[in-house]
Amino acid sequence: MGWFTKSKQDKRVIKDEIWTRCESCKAHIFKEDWTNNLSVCPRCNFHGRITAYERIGQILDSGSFKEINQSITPSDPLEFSDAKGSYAEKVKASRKKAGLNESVITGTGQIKEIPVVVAVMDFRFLGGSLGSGTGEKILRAANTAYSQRLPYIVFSASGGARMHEGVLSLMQMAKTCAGIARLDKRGLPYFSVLTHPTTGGVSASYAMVGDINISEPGALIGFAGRRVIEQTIKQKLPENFQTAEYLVEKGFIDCIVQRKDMKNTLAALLAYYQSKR
Amino acid sequence: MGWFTKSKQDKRVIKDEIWTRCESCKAHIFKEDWTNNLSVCPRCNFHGRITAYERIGQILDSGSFKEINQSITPSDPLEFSDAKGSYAEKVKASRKKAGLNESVITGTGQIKEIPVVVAVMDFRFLGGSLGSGTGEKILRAANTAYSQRLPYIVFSASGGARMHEGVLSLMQMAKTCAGIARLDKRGLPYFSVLTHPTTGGVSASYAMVGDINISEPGALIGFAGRRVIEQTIKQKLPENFQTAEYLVEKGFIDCIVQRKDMKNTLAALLAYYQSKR
Amino acid sequence: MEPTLEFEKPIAEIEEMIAKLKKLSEDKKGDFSNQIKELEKECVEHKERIYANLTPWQIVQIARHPKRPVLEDYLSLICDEFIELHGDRRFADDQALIGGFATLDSRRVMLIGHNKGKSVDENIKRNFGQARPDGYRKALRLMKLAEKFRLPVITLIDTQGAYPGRDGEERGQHEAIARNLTEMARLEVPVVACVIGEGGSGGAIGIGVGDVILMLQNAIYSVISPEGCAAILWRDAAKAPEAADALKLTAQSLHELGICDEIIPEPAGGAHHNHSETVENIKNTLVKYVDKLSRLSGSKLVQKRFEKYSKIGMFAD
Amino acid sequence: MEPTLEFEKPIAEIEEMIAKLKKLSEDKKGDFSNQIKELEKECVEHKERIYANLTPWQIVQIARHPKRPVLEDYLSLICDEFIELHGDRRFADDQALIGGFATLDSRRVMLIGHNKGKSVDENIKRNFGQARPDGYRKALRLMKLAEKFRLPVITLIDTQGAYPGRDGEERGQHEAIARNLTEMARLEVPVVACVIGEGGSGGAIGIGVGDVILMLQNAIYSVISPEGCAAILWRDAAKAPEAADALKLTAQSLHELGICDEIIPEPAGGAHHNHSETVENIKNTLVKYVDKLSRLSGSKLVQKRFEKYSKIGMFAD
Ligand SMILES: [Zn+2]
Ligand SMILES: [Zn+2]
Repeated sequence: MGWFTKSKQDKRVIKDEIWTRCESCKAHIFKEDWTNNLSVCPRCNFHGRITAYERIGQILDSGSFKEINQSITPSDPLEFSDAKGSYAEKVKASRKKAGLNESVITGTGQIKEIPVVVAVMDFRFLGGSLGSGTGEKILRAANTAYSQRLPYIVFSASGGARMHEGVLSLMQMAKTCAGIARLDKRGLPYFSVLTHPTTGGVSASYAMVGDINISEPGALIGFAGRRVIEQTIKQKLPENFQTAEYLVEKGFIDCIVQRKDMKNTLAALLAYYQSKR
Repeated sequence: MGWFTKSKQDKRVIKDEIWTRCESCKAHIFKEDWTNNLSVCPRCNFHGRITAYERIGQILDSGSFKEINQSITPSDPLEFSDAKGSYAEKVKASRKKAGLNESVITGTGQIKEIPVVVAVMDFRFLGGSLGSGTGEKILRAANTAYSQRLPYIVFSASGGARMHEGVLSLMQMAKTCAGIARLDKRGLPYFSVLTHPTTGGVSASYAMVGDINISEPGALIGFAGRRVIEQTIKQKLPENFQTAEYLVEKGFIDCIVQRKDMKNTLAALLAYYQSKR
Repeated sequence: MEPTLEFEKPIAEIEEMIAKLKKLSEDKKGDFSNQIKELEKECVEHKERIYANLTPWQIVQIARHPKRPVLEDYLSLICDEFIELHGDRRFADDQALIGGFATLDSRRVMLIGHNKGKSVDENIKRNFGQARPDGYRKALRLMKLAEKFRLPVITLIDTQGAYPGRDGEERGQHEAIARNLTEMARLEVPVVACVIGEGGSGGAIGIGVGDVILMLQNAIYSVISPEGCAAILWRDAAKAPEAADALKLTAQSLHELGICDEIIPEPAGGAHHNHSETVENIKNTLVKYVDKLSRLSGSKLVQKRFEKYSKIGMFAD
Repeated sequence: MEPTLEFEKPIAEIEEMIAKLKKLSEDKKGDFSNQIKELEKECVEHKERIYANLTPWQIVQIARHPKRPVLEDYLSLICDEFIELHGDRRFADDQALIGGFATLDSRRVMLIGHNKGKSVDENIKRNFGQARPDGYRKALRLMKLAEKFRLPVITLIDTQGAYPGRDGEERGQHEAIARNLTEMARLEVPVVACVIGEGGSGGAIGIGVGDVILMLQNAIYSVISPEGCAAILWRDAAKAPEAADALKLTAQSLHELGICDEIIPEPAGGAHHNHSETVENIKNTLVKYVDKLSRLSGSKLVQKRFEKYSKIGMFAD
């Protein structure tokens, strides 16, 4: 029986199963093509969000990843509730939906046989927000790199601080940067890869102080929100404001790398660090 | 016999002897008033040029100055001649007119009993240009500060590099900065006082890298000449472009200090360095 | 006291009545000494009741009170000397965030702080204490200068937040704050951070990485303004009082969370009721910590600061 | 070879005649082999005479020749890999002065250079290799990164000078260059500086503080452009040839003055006559010095660099 006879409701279900709609150009792409293309739109090269484990699969040598501190998960230090419910419930829902305990996955692994420590944020977990657990994991991973004298690579994807943890969230900015400062003191390389989107408190802490700051094409990177800025200056902002390309122009990003080239580029950059060790 | 009976020629001579004309507001000021006011115009506060020894007299404790490397004077490494004559002749004339051997005077002394090393440029000697001898004296004075672990203070007044010594002059920019870098490495303070005018190669070397950059009111400070810039951009520049006040706004000068307060301010600043030694 | 906060109106009314009765007494219009005595007693009771039970939202209003002392007051009242040092040596001298050499009770330090104005004109020049990247870069330059001169650093925090304008964003507000967080973590001199009014998110912490974090009693420190939080999570900015409550942004809450090391007392009703008392308290506390921290070596300070921040955060494991 | 320099015209004329005769021979219009042989001999003699006795002003013209290889040529011809790193982390990414990781003959280095364009469009984007403060600050950032990664730094100098515009002045062209001079003096990795075309005053030395200073045979290095010098000292820009002579700006003169450590030979008539030969020469020389300097410790390099610059200058005492 052909699918034309199905109800409208059913058609949409099937459509969602086999098509992905590009967030940027709105084109409908076969889900298989989308996935085979590393979740990059084959039409407009928009680099779609991917999960932390997908990212790790794309970057690290197969089978080399060893996760650390997997069990760290938010407590609810402020017993925070808002109009839409409690933080505790949100965490529960996010853990279930994303299958993650926090907004970042950390561990050790290899990139073309070069051992590294990585932290990879996952936007699905509370919008990649910077909670106490996130900060703790990013610092602990930095400490692993520090004690094992390994390069550290952080992939950011975040809406910013996690309001539900109040100033504890804000303090994670200083806490994570303290870890980065210690790596630098020991001469260890720290690469920051800013993916779509990296904003607010994450852009204003560890994501922006890489020895090398890398981004993916079209990624949104900014401190203040576009609407807040437009309200402040009472003017429209340029179309490409806060894109990775704009940040290269303004001097804050070293290079924009296509997702398909990311592993090779990281390996090439690491080789410059390795050459004199 | 009253001076009304004198010839016009004679009158001008007397006028020049008793009046000074302010370079900025064009007012005629009694020479005695001008001098008593530290060569600062009592009408418009223009800080006129003064000689290196006058400056030393204003800044250092009476009798504390011990000059070093006084005999260094230009040779003529390029055997340079232009339409108006030879460099050698110009040097000879400048030595005679200014009574100096080079465009900078260096030595040790005390500011309110705090021992310091100073270098004071004198615009009368070839426009305070940066020759090999100038660079040598500024570096040697830095080395004295380095080996005796003393603060170093340089008063600049210069039209820039000394063309007649070609690339040798240009290289003095790197040579002097190498001396400053060594002081910083040893934690020794270096204060740069930029006086009217400090331009070109001197502004782009030791004059601009003070731990603290100080200037006098209204001093002209710039890298490229105003006319060159106007030719480049085909626009008029703002009136206060390249003034000390403008440079404070743009972030390059820590503070503007009146000449009458300079000694006290330097002593106050030095006290912050001294407090933990 | 002008302008009066909403919750202070009962007190203001009683004080006004007392004043009127006193005037009548002076003018020999009768003897009101008993009434005055009773009203004064009532006033004290009112004050105790109101000021002892301030809600977080009321404290937010005190922290933002237009008569609350600002940086300039502290500079003139706690410093024997202040020599302002200008500029980031890159782009500008941001007057929203200033710094310089200062002497407190014969201690020489580098003092840096957000520079709110006391009038409209001042606030325009100082951008209401909302600094641009140039301000944060100047602050870092001065901290590095302090490190070279081995001087303790004191930062006085009082800002709604970093300036959210186009030019700030283009010159890297994120980079400037991130750089400060990184460099302050390894500054080999004592750093005493003190929130004197509003501690507004990234703009506050951008000069706030200290060996100790102090807060005036009615200062606030928050990851987002209550209004901003209410607009996002309650979809209604008018719910700011609820957000202020939920965000745990008072000195008391931050002390309980282990972030604020010491609360500096203010006069009843807030610093704006008595500048000189506030100023005396803050000066003594700053000097106490400067002295205490100055006994530690640079590397020890950095190590302890790292440990301090390592411990901040609450999570399950 | 287009365009031809004035003093090369006799050569060009002979070469044109030779070409015509060869064409006639090919078209079987007669046997001109003797004439061709003689003309070729004459051409070689002409070249030897002209190129062996180039005046400083003629060398200036070669150094500025529009077909002379620029940074891009070297990047593609001497580097096995080049990964450009952008931005000063403050304000902009200046395309007039670029840098990045590069691999030469399996040596990994940080390569930084002025970026003249090869076309009008490129030159507009790259501002004719005249960098703004942002360019010098980017260069410094990359040098500090090289120091952290322990990589040698190679700088290729080719600029009329730092950009003399309003915005460059406002953002501190002087400060940026002065800072580079100061920081390069204490960079604890090898620094090989090489003038490949024009070494124009502050804009050149702003990336030019090296353990060795190399110059291509027809490169120039000057405190001021000959035109600028003539305008000031001769009050006539047309006296540039005289000024070029007086300024001693050729590689040969700089070698005699003890500033240029080694002259890298170019093909007869200049690098524009044969890119690949030039490129081979420069690559071998750079690699030689990278290897030689890499044997020294960081502190030894800094000490020797200080001594090298301490000695530059001639004066009477
Ligand atoms: Zn698309
Ligand atoms: Zn005047």
